[in-house]
Amino acid sequence: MHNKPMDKSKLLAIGDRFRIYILFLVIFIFMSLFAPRFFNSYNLTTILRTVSMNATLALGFSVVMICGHLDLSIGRTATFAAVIALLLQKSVGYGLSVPIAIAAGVLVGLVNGLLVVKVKINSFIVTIGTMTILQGATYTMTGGNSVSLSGSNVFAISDFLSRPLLPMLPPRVILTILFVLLFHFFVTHTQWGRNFYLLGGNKMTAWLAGIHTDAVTVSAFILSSTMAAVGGILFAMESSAATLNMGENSLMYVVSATIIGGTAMSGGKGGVLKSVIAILSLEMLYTGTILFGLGNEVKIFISGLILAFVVLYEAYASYKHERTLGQRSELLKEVAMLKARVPK
Amino acid sequence: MSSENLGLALRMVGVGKRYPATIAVDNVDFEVYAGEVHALVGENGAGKSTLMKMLAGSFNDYTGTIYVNDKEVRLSSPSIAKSYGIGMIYQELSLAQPISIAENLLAGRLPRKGLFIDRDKMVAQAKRLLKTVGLELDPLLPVEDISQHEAQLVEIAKVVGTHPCILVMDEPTSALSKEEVERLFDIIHKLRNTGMAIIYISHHLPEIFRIADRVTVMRDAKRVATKNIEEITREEIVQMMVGKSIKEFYKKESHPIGKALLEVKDLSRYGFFHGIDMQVHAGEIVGICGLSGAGRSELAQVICGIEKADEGTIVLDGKPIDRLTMAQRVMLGLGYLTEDRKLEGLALRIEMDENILSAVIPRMKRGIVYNKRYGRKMAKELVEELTIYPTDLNRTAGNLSGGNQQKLLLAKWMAINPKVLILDEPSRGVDVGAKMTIHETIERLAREGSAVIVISSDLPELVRLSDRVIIMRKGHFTKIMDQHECSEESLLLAANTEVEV
Amino acid sequence: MNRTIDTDTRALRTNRFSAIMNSVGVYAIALLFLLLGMLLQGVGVINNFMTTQNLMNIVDAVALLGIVAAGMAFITYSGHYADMSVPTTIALTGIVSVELLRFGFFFAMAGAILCGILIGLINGIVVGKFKANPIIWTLAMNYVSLGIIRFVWVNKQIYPDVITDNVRAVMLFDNIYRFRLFNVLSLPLILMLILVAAGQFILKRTPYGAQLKLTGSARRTARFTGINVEMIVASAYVISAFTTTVAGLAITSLSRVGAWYNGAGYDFRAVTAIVIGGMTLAGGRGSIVGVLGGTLVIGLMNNIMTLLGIGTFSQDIIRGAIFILVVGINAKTLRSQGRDDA
Amino acid sequence: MKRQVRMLFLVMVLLVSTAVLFAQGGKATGPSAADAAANLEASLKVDTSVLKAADGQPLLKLSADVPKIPTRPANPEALPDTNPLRWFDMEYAGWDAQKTNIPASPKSGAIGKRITFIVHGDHPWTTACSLGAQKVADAYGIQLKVLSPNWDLAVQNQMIDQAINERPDMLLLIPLDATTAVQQARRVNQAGIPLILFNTLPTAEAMNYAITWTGPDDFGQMRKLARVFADELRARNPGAKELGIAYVQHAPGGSPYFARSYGPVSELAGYAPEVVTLDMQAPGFEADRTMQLVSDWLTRFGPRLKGIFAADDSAQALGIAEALKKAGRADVVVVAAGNSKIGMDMVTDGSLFAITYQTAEGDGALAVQTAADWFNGKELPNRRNLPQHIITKKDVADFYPPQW
Repeated sequence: MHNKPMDKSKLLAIGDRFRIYILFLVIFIFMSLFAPRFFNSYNLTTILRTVSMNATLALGFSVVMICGHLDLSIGRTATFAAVIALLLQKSVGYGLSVPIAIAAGVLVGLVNGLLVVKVKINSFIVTIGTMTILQGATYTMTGGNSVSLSGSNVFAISDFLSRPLLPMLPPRVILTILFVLLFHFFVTHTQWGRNFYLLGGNKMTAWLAGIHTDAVTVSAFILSSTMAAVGGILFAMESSAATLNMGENSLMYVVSATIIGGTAMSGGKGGVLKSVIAILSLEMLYTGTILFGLGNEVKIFISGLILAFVVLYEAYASYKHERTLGQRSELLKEVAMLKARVPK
Repeated sequence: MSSENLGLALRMVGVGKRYPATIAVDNVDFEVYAGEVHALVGENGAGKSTLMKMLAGSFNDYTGTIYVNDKEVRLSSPSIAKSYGIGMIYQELSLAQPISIAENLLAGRLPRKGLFIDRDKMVAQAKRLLKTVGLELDPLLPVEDISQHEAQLVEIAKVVGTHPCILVMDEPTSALSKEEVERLFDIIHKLRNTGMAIIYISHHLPEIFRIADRVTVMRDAKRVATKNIEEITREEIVQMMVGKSIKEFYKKESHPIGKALLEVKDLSRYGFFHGIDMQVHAGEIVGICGLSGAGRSELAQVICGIEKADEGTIVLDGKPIDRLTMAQRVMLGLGYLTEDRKLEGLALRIEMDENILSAVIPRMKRGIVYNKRYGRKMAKELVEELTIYPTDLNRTAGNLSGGNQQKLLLAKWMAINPKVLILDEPSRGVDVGAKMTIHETIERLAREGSAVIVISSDLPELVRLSDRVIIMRKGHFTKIMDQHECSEESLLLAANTEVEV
Repeated sequence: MNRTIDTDTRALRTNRFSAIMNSVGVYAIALLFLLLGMLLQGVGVINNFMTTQNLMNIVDAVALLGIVAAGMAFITYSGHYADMSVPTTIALTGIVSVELLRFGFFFAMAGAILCGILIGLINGIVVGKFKANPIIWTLAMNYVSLGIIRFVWVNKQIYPDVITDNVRAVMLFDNIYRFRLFNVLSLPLILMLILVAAGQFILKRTPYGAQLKLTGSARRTARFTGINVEMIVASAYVISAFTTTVAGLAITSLSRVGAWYNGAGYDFRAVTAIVIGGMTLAGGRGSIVGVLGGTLVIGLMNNIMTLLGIGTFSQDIIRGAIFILVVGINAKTLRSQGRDDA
Repeated sequence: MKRQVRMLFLVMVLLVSTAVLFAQGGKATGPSAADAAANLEASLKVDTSVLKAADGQPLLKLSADVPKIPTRPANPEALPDTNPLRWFDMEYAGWDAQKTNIPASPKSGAIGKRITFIVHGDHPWTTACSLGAQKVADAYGIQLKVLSPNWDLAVQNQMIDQAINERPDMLLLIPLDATTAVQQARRVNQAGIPLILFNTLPTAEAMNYAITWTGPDDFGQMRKLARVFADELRARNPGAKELGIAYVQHAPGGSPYFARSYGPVSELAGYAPEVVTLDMQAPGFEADRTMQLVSDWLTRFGPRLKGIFAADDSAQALGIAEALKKAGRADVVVVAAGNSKIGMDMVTDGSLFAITYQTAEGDGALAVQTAADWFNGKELPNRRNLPQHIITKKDVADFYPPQW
């Protein structure tokens, strides 16, 4: 039972655990070697800037998924918060409008979380509902138009965010990296962060361990909506405008990346870093298709295949696991003997 | 050993808890001294689990007062209960499968260095805890990668590791092998000697007589009596639990044995069991005895068609059934009552009648139309026959007590009118009354000409029911014992003996 | 003992009440909306609400949604949440039917239905046999089939009358949506009613339905009862794919064009109808008639809001809020009856 | 977990070292044509006026009418929706652009130039548009690289950045959104790459950073369509004091949403005051939802509803037609923006009264042609509009076969 040598299955398990990093390196090396103008600082910065929004969204979303829930409202929350931040900026300035917008994000998460834990509606359903409400609210606030920054020096903030501060790293990317590191250490190295895993793994265990499960769940939804809000606001600041459907594409992107990254829908597994690396990998792949001059159809096809493959693989692996659970290794050794004995 | 001098660890005065439809605990007084093992027994639904859940802080709406170490406390949440030093080992495993053993062991109290978790310390602590239950596993392994009995030990280590002053164990041995049970008893003794109060819930009376100092019996949501273990006999306990004399059961009738209904030849599922040969005749009850993990349930699953055999043949009433699906085998009258009634046996969220009829849906149709009313008469009869309570067929199965659920599960397989019925732990975790009904039904089934296989870890049950007992060990049949050779001692010895294959 | 029996009869009564509520619950909500409409009409805020024409409009408008939901409900009932591959199944079967129209109308229909069933079968096998997460897998499937459409037809949208000169085939195709029996009942409405009736029959009156219920509420138990759960789940997906294909044909016929964007939004809308209709995501509870009720509630709600002159944007807010409210009430009632499975 | 941190560290090191190594990445490659003059001469000889679109119309046709631009009111947003000047900033965006840092024409001729052509997303319209662009590009021997961000703003931004990285001779862009176009245009402008915006009108500010804008004058078209609409309404309801109409709007979030509802609203307020707006709704581009909406309108307004103005002539128009047919309301006048096959078919069979002529091929072609003109050193106006025309049953046959 103990100190087993590293056998093949164990190696496979490790490969499985780090598959997203392997995928990342494979894509990175492939693109660097073959895609024209891929491997230069400008392009890499572009990739980092492009993933910033979805990476920010993926952080909170992954936490919700680790808890065993789903938050489909992230895209709309991002738009909603961005619109609030920019609409209010005209009258109260950034100093107030951004905190208000983030508070709006917190509120969305709070409502989602409370509906899930108190009214006990499935999160899938709750967030479909909030998604619809947020869309209506966003459109109502803007009257159907996109919102731009206003003031004397409109571009100051967006220029600051998008110009490299360190080599290759504009503040927006640095911020994103900070968020990622912060979240990573939060979920791996703090009690509260580990509680997300425990809760996703087995709600009963967490509850019996004296963890306030409702508070943990609500906090996950709050984190998700808050990060969505932050991501949306930063994106809008960088583009110096908020459009009404800017977050729309993010949802499916973030969902697929999180799954590909290895966070399981059943909860308790995965990590925020993995989701972000998955987003980065997908983005490199997309950039590659653009650089090779391929159309969207290729991109959609490839990402669909990757997602399908990953889901299928995981399902198959757990199917296999279940079938061989409880097999006795000493009996397996007899099989050869048995086969020799019984002529077929 | 005398424990009074160590003082009262727990005193519950007039506690009660009411569910929407029933009163689960009714004005119960209960005391446990520090440094004693206090057994709590009663039929299913007698209220002992509810009482213990109350202690663990699962309810915030119980009535009455609870004193822990002579201090009045209000146990309204698990964390409050924990803070007063109450630890609980649950009957159903409550570990988070995808999470590492270490984090499960130390859930909610991971060692910290400043804000962050101290990983090295966590691993070291986890290793130490695992050692207390005699496990040497990598603490970073996820729980889903270890076996069920290892997980049960981890669960015990987890609770013991919180150093509770009151430890509640709810059927802790149900998933353990004999060696592991012995180890657990050692642990319990050690803990008791450190002055811990241990509340031990079990249906397994011999265990209680081995380790308990005192015993409290509950019936119908009330406490019946609390006695020192020396002052009471097994029969008296049973009598208190069910309110009737033990003499009424434990008698074996003999009846004629007919033709072979089930023949298994050289059956193997690689890695689980190999080269199984067996014949079961009409009117015969064959017991299969073995430790958990011996491959008993897997064998049953292959015979009934849930899993595929890698080798060998199965013949049912002269007809080879290897190529048939489980549904077809069920149609021919082969049934398998699983050991896990909650996950595999019953659909707890749907109605009783649908549960009873679930295996005979294809038989009940008229043309392409199926209506559960077609089988309602049969369902009603079965409910009466097995004295399932409540009798209202529209209730969901989940609302029933454990014993009644088990009877319901038996009713489901009785409904197929079985030629061969395999019962896997037919009376695990059920009260004496239900057990009696189940045993009577099994015997009646045999009397009426069915072949019955009983897989059980409950040795008295096997001794009482079986015409023959087959000993299974590590995937092989090692010994067959006739009725006259069978006794609890001989079975135990056989199940634990290494035999060359 | 007496006490327990006492409380038991009480539980029995709530149970009977809940049984009634379970079957008519959503129709109570529909009735509420009808009453609201009548009230508003009585006060004079809206007019012509209680007219045959208006009520027909409402059912006509939700016919396509009803068709999709009637099939997808089987998936929800089997405990697998929802079929997120609905949008591209609609698009793909639509495109395939238009593409095959050159070989004649019936060939096109058969081809599209075959194509839809194939998608359902793949979903069913992966989810049924390998137990892939149903939402994520069908989402992946949605992507893959979208990828196939985009790969094969690039950005083209294809028109029936350009694909073929067969005027009769084009006319027949055009009439899938536009045909009206006795000039009143539109074909999609008839199809919806047929599919709902068939669905209700299958779910409640066939061995398959009973086994699906068991599978939906306790999959492992179903397996250990000898039910071929893999087959049962796969057929639920095939049924869903079939009705989705029917809807896909009608939508394509209505828009006279096969394009990759046809069917967008039908996934979430169908889930909404199913859940309002009283099905719980945990599986094994609800009925197709209830889903029809959910669909009608959505239609009524949209109708009243437009008649009131509420703007598109505010409608979204109200729709979302009512959705959460209805589901929340449903969850609460179930829980108060000790059925904690919302 | 430590391994993960190490892995992250590794990735960071990799990326930073890349940055140091390739810091020269996005710098200019510089012009290469030494024989610019000869190239210019050859370029000027290319005649693109003979090119035809798929519908048989000339591919390149400039709008004859030069709009008369009114003076901008102090605060247009304070005006009522019905005042045409309320929409001044959208309608006349860019005519008075204060051009900033616009690169001068190299006057080296269009032949052999590399142009990156970024559209908004995949759609049959886009395919036709790219096709038209390609026709002109082929005539000049221009290398055209077409990119589509699939309606995703982040991806469009990325494509723009990649174009900056690639340094084409010219960037042609359909901005996904009017307001974010400012930042996009500014970025391209600062990188020193010539930029022409086309098709969708951005905000006025974005025009400052682009050489020019080409495309349809959506507001102008809609005003024209509104007049045709009003004339028909009057003809069908002689002497009516009130003509109730309703708008099926475009999806919110872009200039078409405003141009295709408030354009006609403000036009009709002056041209035909008896036309009353009953309701405006945006059901999206789905036939069945539009059908429900229109059915509900017919219930609500009954005979008061005389006309419907739709933002889309395919799915929306089909939904409207179905609803009207069901209610037996042949009297309702329906007009729609767009130039799709379905729209033209519906004009032919009479279920639509009029649609706008919006040449998709011409849109792309004009953009490339304008780029070529710039390379050829021609003076360019601040905006170049496509021709405006309203298609009715009379001349619909001239526009077959449809472009998409």
